[in-house]
Amino acid sequence: MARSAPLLSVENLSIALPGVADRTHAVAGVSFSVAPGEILCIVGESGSGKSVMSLAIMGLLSRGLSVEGGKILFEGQDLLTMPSKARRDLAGRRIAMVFQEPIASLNPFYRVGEQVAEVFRLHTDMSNAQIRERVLELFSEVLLPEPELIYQRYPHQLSGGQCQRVMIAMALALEPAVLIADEPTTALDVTTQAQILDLIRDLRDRHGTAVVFITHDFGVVEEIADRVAVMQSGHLVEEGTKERIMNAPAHPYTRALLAAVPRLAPRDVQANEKPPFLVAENLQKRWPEREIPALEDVSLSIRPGETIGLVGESGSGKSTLARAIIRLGTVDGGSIMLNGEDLVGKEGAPLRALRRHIQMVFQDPYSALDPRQKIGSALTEGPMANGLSRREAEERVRELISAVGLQPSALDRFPHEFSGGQRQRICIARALALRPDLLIADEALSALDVTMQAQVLELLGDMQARLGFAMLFITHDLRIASSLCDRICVMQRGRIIEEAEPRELFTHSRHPYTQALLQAIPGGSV
Amino acid sequence: MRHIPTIAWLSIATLLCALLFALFGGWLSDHAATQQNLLARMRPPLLFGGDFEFPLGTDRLGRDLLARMAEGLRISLLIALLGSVLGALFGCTLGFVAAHFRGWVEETIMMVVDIQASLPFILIALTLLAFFGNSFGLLIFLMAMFGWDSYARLSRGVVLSAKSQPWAEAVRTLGVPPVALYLRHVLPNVAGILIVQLTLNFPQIILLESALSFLGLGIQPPMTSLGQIMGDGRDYLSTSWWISVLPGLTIFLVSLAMCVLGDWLRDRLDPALQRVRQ
Amino acid sequence: SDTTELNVAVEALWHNIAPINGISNASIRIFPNIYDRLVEIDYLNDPSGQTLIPRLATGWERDGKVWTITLREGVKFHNGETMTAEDVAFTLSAERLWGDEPYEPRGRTYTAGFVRVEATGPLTVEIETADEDINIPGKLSGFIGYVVPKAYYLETGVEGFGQAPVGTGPYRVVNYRGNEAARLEAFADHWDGAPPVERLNFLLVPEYAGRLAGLATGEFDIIASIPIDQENQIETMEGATLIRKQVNNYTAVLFNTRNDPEGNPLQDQNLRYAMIQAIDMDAIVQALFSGNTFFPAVPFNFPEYGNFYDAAAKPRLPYDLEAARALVAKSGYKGETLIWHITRGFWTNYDAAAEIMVEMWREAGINVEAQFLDNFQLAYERPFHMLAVSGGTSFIPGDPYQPLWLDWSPTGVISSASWKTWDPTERFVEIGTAYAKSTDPDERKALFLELSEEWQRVTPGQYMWKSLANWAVRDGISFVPVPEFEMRLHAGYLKL
Amino acid sequence: MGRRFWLKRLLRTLITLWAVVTFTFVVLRTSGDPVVALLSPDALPAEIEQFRQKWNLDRSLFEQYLAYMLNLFSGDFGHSYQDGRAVTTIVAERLPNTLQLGAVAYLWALAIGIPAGILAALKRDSLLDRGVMTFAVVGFALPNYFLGILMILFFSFHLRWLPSAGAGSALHLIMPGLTLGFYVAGTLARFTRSAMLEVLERPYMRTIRAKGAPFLYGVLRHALPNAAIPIVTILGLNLGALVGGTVVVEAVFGWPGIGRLLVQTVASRDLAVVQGLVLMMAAFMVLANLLADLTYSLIDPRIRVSK
Ligand SMILES: Nc1ncnc2c1ncn2[C@@H]1O[C@H](COP(=O)(O)OP(=O)(O)OP(=O)(O)O)[C@@H](O)[C@H]1O
Ligand SMILES: Nc1ncnc2c1ncn2[C@@H]1O[C@H](COP(=O)(O)OP(=O)(O)OP(=O)(O)O)[C@@H](O)[C@H]1O
Ligand SMILES: [Mg+2]
Ligand SMILES: [Mg+2]
Ligand code: NI
Repeated sequence: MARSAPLLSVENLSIALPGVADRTHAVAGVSFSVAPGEILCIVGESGSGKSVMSLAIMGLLSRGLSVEGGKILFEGQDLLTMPSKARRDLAGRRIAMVFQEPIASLNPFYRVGEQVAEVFRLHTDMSNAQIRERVLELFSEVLLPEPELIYQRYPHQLSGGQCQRVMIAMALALEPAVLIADEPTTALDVTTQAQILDLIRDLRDRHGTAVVFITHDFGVVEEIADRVAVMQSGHLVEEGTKERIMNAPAHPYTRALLAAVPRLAPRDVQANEKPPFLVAENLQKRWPEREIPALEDVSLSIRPGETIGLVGESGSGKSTLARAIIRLGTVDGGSIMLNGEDLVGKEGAPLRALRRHIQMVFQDPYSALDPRQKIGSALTEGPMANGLSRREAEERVRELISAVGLQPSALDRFPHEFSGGQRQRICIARALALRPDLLIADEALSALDVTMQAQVLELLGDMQARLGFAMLFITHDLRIASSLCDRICVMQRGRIIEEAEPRELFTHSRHPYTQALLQAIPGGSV
Repeated sequence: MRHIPTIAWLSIATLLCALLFALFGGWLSDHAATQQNLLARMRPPLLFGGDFEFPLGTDRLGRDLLARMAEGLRISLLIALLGSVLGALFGCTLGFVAAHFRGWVEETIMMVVDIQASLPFILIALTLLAFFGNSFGLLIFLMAMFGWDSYARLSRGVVLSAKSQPWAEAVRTLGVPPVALYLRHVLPNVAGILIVQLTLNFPQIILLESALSFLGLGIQPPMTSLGQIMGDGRDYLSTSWWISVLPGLTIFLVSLAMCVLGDWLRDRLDPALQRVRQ
Repeated sequence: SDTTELNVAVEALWHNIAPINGISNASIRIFPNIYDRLVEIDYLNDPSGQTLIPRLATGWERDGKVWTITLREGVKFHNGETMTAEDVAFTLSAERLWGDEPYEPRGRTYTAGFVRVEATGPLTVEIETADEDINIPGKLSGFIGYVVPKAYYLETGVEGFGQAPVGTGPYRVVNYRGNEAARLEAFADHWDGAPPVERLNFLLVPEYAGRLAGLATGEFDIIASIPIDQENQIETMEGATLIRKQVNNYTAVLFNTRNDPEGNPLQDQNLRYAMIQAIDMDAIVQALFSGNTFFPAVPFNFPEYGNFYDAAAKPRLPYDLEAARALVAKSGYKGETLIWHITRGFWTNYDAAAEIMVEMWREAGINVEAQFLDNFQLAYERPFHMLAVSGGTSFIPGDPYQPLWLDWSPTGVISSASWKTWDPTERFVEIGTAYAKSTDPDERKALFLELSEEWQRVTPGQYMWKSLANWAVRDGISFVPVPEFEMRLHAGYLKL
Repeated sequence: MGRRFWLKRLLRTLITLWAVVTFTFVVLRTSGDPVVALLSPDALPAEIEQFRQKWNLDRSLFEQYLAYMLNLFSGDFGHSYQDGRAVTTIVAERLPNTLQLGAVAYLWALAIGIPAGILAALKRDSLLDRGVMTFAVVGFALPNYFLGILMILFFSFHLRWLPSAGAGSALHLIMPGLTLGFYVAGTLARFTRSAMLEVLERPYMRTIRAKGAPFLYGVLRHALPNAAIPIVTILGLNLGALVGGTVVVEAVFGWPGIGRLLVQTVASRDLAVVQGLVLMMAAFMVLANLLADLTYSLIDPRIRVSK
């Protein structure tokens, strides 16, 4: 596709960070441009400056951040030097944005319909009835069910995905010339995500909208991008057409990113004839004032050394199940037999003794460690609480810390002195220090960027090979599940609707929901 | 930690000065705080016609205000410190207990908190002091009771959120017993917030004590406190203003410094607070 | 405007203004404006306070143990009733004051010796006493002489009466709120003619700053209780003058001479003597009152007692620190802390004086801890070694009967209340009984001296200074203060 | 947050009030005998006995408590020991004065505190902000009786502008009202500022700017309603400070309100009145907080409209 004159171009944009941060600039000398009808995907690790840059384009930098230099040209005019009234007139009408945190970005005080209608009120002189009509139309366009009802709802009455769609509707309301979308589909399940991507493509096709699309998901890039820009620590390290970036990346960082993108490659099953040591049966759980049960008749058994994947839409009960097994949460019914003893109903010391056999790695490596405790102490605490002497515990920990690829000097440092990937390894070490029989990983990778994900995944495989523990691996990424697990359980609405070996699941899935899930994996066909 | 604004420095300096004055101010004077000098009653301070014998003047019994202020400040600070620390201990313990046990224990504790909060505290203090007679012990007890509810509420809140933090759950799954969890992990993490509350509670206690002294129910002679000196001199404000104004000013400055410091600390810790809340 | 109004800002009001049940320093101030006495001390013509003049009684004469009182005709109560001998007889009756269960039990103290009170005619009342009593007219110039209307009194009961009293006085109570204000109005039907102002308000303003400022802004015409140290500010203030008056009342400290608390060191009289000799009371009074009042070095030797007063009398226990130390050594005192209960802020400068005295005692090696308590209940609660009190001296005008015998006799409050601090010695009772009965002036004086001597031998306390009352008055207004806490704001005393 | 919540809330309120009644009752009755303080310093035993019988002080504590509770249910708060009038009458006489004073203080605190807080938040770190915050901290740290006496000396004694004590005209309200409201105004300003700042930092404020709305529009229509939610709660709590403040301020200005009545009756140990007052103040506070909660839940859609 031949490029027409750019509609929006960013030239040498630099945005300084306040003094306390770990680098001087959130965005350093970034330049790029988008033409009408073009979709530019910006990818890059978390914290690389993608959101800050897009907020700068909107003129919405928060306090403490300021543009240090550069230009942002829209239709040839520099937005940074434009009088504020003129710039206000562009905002929402010609340039619109979908924010990263959809729920927080809606005012809890007003009905969502009103909030979308406000865009029309501010920029057009349409009548109230017309506006309402238009908003309802938009709501159906973004696939919100029952637009009439949704119109009357407050943000807190909508799910994250619905809020995100409201935000998208708001951004599309006046058919802007430029749409900036900051991870607009993260809160959506894969099926809805696919539809929203269609919608954006459609908008581009019909109105020639220029789209800046921020994402960390290469699947999405594959689906939607015309061109791709890669950011790392505030710098734009590489830019080019999708084809070139995906197939012939020039910058080492881009190469590393792409190499780490998980592939859908179902693993071969290893024969495992050992009797299961953990058997959960008929687990029931219902949250108060919830209609859909979080767990309904869930049964699961785990054999020593095997890896079970747990996938399913958001809110289907995966975490609830995991927490029930490790007894962080309670269940309403059912039993969890661990080596012949029922975990359900145990409290205090007996529970602590049993729980030693099960350990967990949490989703967010940043909050899973006590910020005021040194790593060494965090690691020895568990073994010591379970009866090891300090010396034995320290010995075991020293072994482990090098096994997870960290220097022994790490033991003397505090959590904030590590990167996310390193922290996640520490968490794994902490869990393994107890020599558990089962390791539960609840979305343990989702907070990490793809390169780190790959590292941690490899580490888990290694450790499992060495120590022989079983693993319950919760993820929403079917590609990861397929490459790691011996068995995959699919959950929907609190039930395990299908359980199969990976290859079996991908080729002969029986349940329509599973099929829909597989269909919607972005950027990939089996 | 690195950028401390001037205003915070100023408050820290003020508080340090106050502390030094309370501890060593007596040395600056040749007179004991209770020593009376009937020939030198109501002497004005230096610069207002006074001399170096009584740099801050004297009161209606000819006692040296410098010595008295040092003594009074010491007692006021002591009361405030004891009161706020005891209150914090008591309140936090209850807050922790409520957050740990949940259920009816929590309900009961929070109801007591509500009851306390629903009564203007000065009513309680006034009534108890008047009816039980005044003693230092009762006064300290009352000062500790004043504000325990906010510690309880606050600590319950932060403990609940800290408890639901992944790291707290992680520590639990390691088999660490609850008491160790609270003492070793939760407490250090919420300490900042509680310290901020302490800085807010502290001046309030000084003010409460001085209000009680004004009503004649605070510290009793021969012991003295700033509030008492000030209440003592209030009839002489139009003639011997210094008796009342100097301690009043000191109360004001100390409270001000503490408030400013507290505000600043809170602003600093707020992001941390929000992180805990999430 | 047409109505003249006088606003008096006072530091305290009492919740009850019944003439006996409501006795307190704060209510005494108001009494003479609401009630009239049968007999009154004429301070206008004889400031020494020795002259009695007729008020509601027009004449009185004694025949042995019986006094016959003749009443004024046509005196109206505020409720329109006319005063009769019945009312007066009821006022002084056993039913109200001295019977078995009287309405106002404290009346007993003031009616000691009464055996019969009777209305013998429309305007005559007879009072019969157990022994001959020459001082009945004097006693009728006190609180028991305030006449109350029988019917109304019985109808409302004592409590109700204390809230909405009816008297024959120059002002009628419009509204009485003990914790806010007493609002009075001129009583047009007063037998002596209407008083000088049409409205008289006593307003409660506890803060001195408030009273002072109100005087400055003209809200108040008279303000009471100026801190002694602040008097010269009033003296130099424009538009106001200071009125100061010594009052027939002395502050005192009582030594607890009983074995309660156990082992009370003050049972040793040497220690009591030492405590007296350790105090430079003249210096204290000079410092705190700038010479506006004085310290009676010899107890009961008070100038208001005319013939009984001896200006040249020498004190038994003068200020002498060395002597005091020696006495302490001689006594069995081992440095125990003596607790002194003081009702906070009740008497001008008492608290300050106490703080000074504690220091002086310390010099002599005696440890006293002054405890300032909020009310009399707390002050009267045992254990204590010393107690702050004050005592009036004018129950019988010109006669030391009240401070020496009324208060200290076996039925007196100091020997009979729950907080009693002494048990009168046999000798004291013996002399006292004779003194109380004595009608011969010379004999009475001799007995008084003997009684006082016995008291001083024991020294169960110390009389400190004569109380002071002071006021600031707006220019254009003046009133004649009397040596009592009362404020007479009626004709003759108040001038506009 | 449905009916169950309100039922629970109501039950809690009742228990609170019951606890307050019982607590004050027990504390007051066990703290000693009110007789001597009420009668004159030299009341005689007979007088005391008479008094005791009259007010049933000779009965057992439990009997007294039972009688008191029973009377409470019939709306009888007892009678003053001092003047025998019904507590309700006495309070009713004083209450309007305190309400008047409280209303003036509160209104001016609202009128000054909230706008000042908003302005300070909008002009964060400016001179105006510093000024407002200084004012607020001064209000917080200056003992109100001290302020009161200074005002009396300045405005009444020196300038002779304002009456110094008592109630009566509108002029009388000015100084006590200002003094009483100062603390609250300070707290409100501080609180409003931080509530406002927090709201201004919220992502949804970014959204409204992204829509191209003028600054003031965003503040008024989006920030303010959200900030109002926490402010309403603090308004309820602040009433407590106000009620507590009346105790001191009424004493300073000789204001015939219930704060001063409390000090007076506490000093004279008029148990029934003290108890009635404490109970009424507690009831008032509880009610105010209930009201604040109610308002809160009415304006906050997250509570008003549950899922
Ligand atoms: N308001 C702010 N104040 C200070 N630093 C900030 C602020 N907002 C962002 N930063 C910092 O700027 C850098 C870039 O952040 P940005 O939000 O743009 O990352 P991102 O690429 O969008 O990451 P993610 O994929 O996690 O959304 C980060 O180091 C971040 O900590
Ligand atoms: N503490 C809670 N209170 C009420 N409902 C809850 C609570 N925790 C979870 N739920 C609800 O229970 C259901 C299952 O939640 P769960 O966290 O197990 O989902 P999940 O499968 O882990 O989803 P995700 O992929 O988004 O993490 C959801 O509907 C969720 O809203
Ligand atoms: Mg971002
Ligand atoms: Mg989950
Ligand atoms: Ni720095």
